[in-house]
Amino acid sequence: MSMIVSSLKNLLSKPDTVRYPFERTDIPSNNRGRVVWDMERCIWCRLCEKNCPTKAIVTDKAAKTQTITRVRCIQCRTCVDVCPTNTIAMEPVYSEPGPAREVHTYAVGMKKGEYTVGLMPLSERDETRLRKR
Amino acid sequence: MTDAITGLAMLIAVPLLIGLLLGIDRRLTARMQNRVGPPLLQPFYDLWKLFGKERRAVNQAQVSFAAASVLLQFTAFAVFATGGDLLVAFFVSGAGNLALALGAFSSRSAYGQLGGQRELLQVLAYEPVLFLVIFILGWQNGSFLSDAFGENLLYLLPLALIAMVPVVLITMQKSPFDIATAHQEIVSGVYVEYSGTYLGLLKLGHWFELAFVFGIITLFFSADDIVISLLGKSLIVLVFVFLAVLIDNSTARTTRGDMVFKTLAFGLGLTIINLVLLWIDVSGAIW
Amino acid sequence: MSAAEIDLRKKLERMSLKSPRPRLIDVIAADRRDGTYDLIYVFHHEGAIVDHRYVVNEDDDITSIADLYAGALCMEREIIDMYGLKFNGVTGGFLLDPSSPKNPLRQPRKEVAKDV
Amino acid sequence: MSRTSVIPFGPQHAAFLEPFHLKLQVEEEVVVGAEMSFGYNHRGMEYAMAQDFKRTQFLCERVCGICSFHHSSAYVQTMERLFGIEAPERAKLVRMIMMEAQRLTSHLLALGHIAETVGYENMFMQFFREREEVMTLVNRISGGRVHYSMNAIGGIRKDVTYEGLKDIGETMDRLEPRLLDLRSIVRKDRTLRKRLIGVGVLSKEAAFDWCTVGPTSRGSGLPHDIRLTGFDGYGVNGVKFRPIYYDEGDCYARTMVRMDEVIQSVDLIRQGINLMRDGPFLNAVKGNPPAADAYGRVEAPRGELMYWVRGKNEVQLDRIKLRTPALVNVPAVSAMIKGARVADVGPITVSVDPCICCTDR
Repeated sequence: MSMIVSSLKNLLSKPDTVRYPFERTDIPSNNRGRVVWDMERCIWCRLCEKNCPTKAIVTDKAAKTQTITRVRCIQCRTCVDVCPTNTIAMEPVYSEPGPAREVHTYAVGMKKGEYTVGLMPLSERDETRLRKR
Repeated sequence: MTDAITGLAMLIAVPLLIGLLLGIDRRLTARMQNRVGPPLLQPFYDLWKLFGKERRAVNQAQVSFAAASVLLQFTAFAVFATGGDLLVAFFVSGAGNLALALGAFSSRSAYGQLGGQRELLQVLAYEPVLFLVIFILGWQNGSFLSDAFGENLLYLLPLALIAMVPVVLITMQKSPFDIATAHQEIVSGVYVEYSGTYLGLLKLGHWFELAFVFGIITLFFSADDIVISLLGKSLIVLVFVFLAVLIDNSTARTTRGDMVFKTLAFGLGLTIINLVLLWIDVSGAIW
Repeated sequence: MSAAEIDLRKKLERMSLKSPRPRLIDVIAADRRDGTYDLIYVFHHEGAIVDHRYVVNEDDDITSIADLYAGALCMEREIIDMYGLKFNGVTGGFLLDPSSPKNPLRQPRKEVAKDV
Repeated sequence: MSRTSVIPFGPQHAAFLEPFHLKLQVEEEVVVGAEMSFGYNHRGMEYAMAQDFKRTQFLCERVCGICSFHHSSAYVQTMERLFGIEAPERAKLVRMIMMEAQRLTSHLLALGHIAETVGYENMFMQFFREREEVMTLVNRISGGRVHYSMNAIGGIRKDVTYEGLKDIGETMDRLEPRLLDLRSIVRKDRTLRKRLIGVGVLSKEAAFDWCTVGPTSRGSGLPHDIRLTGFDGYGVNGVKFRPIYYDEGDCYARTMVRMDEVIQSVDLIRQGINLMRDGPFLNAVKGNPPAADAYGRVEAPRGELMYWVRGKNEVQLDRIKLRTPALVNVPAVSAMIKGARVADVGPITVSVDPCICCTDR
């Protein structure tokens, strides 16, 4: 086959691309995406906090919260795998890039999928700024 | 009087049509590559965006050359559209290309230098062919004035029309002959040191240049009925765009020596054969 | 050139003359934490790894083997950057520039701040 | 007045995907001298990776995005040697399948990239269309397009299901005829051959001298391939494998090596699926790495990738050294580039598939 034939064949066939983001792309259901907690099930074993390779998760047993620093998460699925009670799940989405230095906090009593947005601890933000310089 | 009005209408309408043609070109290219491609009006959006950007130039000379390039190309097309002399239009358009090359040289950037040099080589490659085609058109027609073309020349000069293919490839900056604007080699060469409004100006100049070259192609066909005439002219142009896109999508870029040699051999060869055949049989009976 | 270095050079020359000629994989340096460094020349010879290990001092003038294997040049330059060792006739500046930290892989280094 | 002018290629250049700098001495579009500089992408990986051997498992995937799985396979293989254990056969075969899948993505990227540098946009798009098929496949299997995070020291973290294997097999069936089509185009296309044949010749001797590996050396007639030494699934009985090599040593030979290896990878993936048997997939390790050292090598898409690790009975490692294939392949460009035209600098550089993430680490 030559490229001319291939070009003409492509011209007559349906395009392979989609007009993302106006159209949906198919994301596999097991795509490693955003980490979410179902706080009703958490037994405060802190395994996710201990095993997270980037230390993105902070478990606060007293305040009954799980906090994740989104920019630190590398979506390796370790926390989901170690969780003994299936508290943690991963939503199959592609993570959006962004500069936000935010932490998301999941607390007992919140509805499923709900979280509060906070700022990264000051010490860490300073550290990042120092590193930048 | 009517001539002046049609000329004026052409001056406004044709650049818009060229923009649309480039949109079709991009859409076709995308479909041949199995992509959806941009909206049809993308070239206009691009131009609009460039004109909306900050004005920054490397030096003053560069700005003057950009302005000169767009003005000369516009003049060339205006001469053509208002029924002027084709030879004048040809040389003015050539001067526009020269201004583009000089603008690239003035920036003192290594890529600009290479781009400018390659632009001159392109001029060397396609202008003799274009000149000969214009000459053969004028010779056959008996006049070099663009509004004096009323006769159908297609069956007399088919080889000269085919000789225009590499010329269109070069002016449309299509592979295998997109030497001066080679993105992956010299980072779009002549355009590399331009940005924003001035880049937009150069792009507009390129539209006028295309308008002139496609104008020459439309001279090959003419009919008594104005509708058939216009349809035939647009068809030839569309066929040329389709061919250019197809060739663009099935070849790699050649090198500069190759471009000069192939364009000259192919273009000059065909036009000269056509000329010789005409000369042997002046009555046109064998056609 | 000290006796150890001459030995190194000779051994590597002999190594490079073997038939089939061994392919140089890498030149590895590692800090021994007492001012001396391991210098490991790793070859691929007849389907397996063959390595030659040397201990060099910080200020030794090590002979470059870039004339035996042109590809060794970049490996040596990297060692110069990372450990500050000296190779005859080779300059650093491969990965680091003059404003970068000096010899970043030398040990013992300051304790890395534990992540919170 | 000197006739030589200096043209800076990079650190940012349209033909390069990643930052590195080529200072070309040019006489009328002919290159008479070239100087290379690196380090624009240096992240201190060897330092960072020595901090915690468990976290390194995730960090080593981030050395390079195109051969991430090869990096993690090389790392876990080295650690397995260090701990003195061996991964179960099923894990080895999964690794082999995923490594070949990643070789597909990497080679198709390299092929598309080389088509792009010679101004062949359509061919670039065709290669990337097929690549996308593999990318979505590995996304379905592992959950990530680039970082598979499937490896663990002693095996793999999660088993591939029966449906997953079937999916891989079906995708390969879909892909193969299209890849064969592309190969016949690359073989025949006149303009492409014209641009690549005889350009950037690296002789067999020079290829050896510069210690080149992978398709760069196999394009110069040196048939070495680490897959022959039988690491991971390649050592399993029944996997048939023969290295592909061409003798010419020019850009076209390197391109054809990749083109043939793409077809070969499809075949190896099928062999892997056929050999797959049920069984354990992880021999977990306990404790810290002992104070010893070990080598681990895999054949990454660009060639032999070597890890050397020395432990010290702690969570930290004493030293971890990566010898990436790009570190030896990219400097060899300076041997190919003399006497080339400016127009050929792009194809020559890209034909070794320069991975600057790997070179700089």
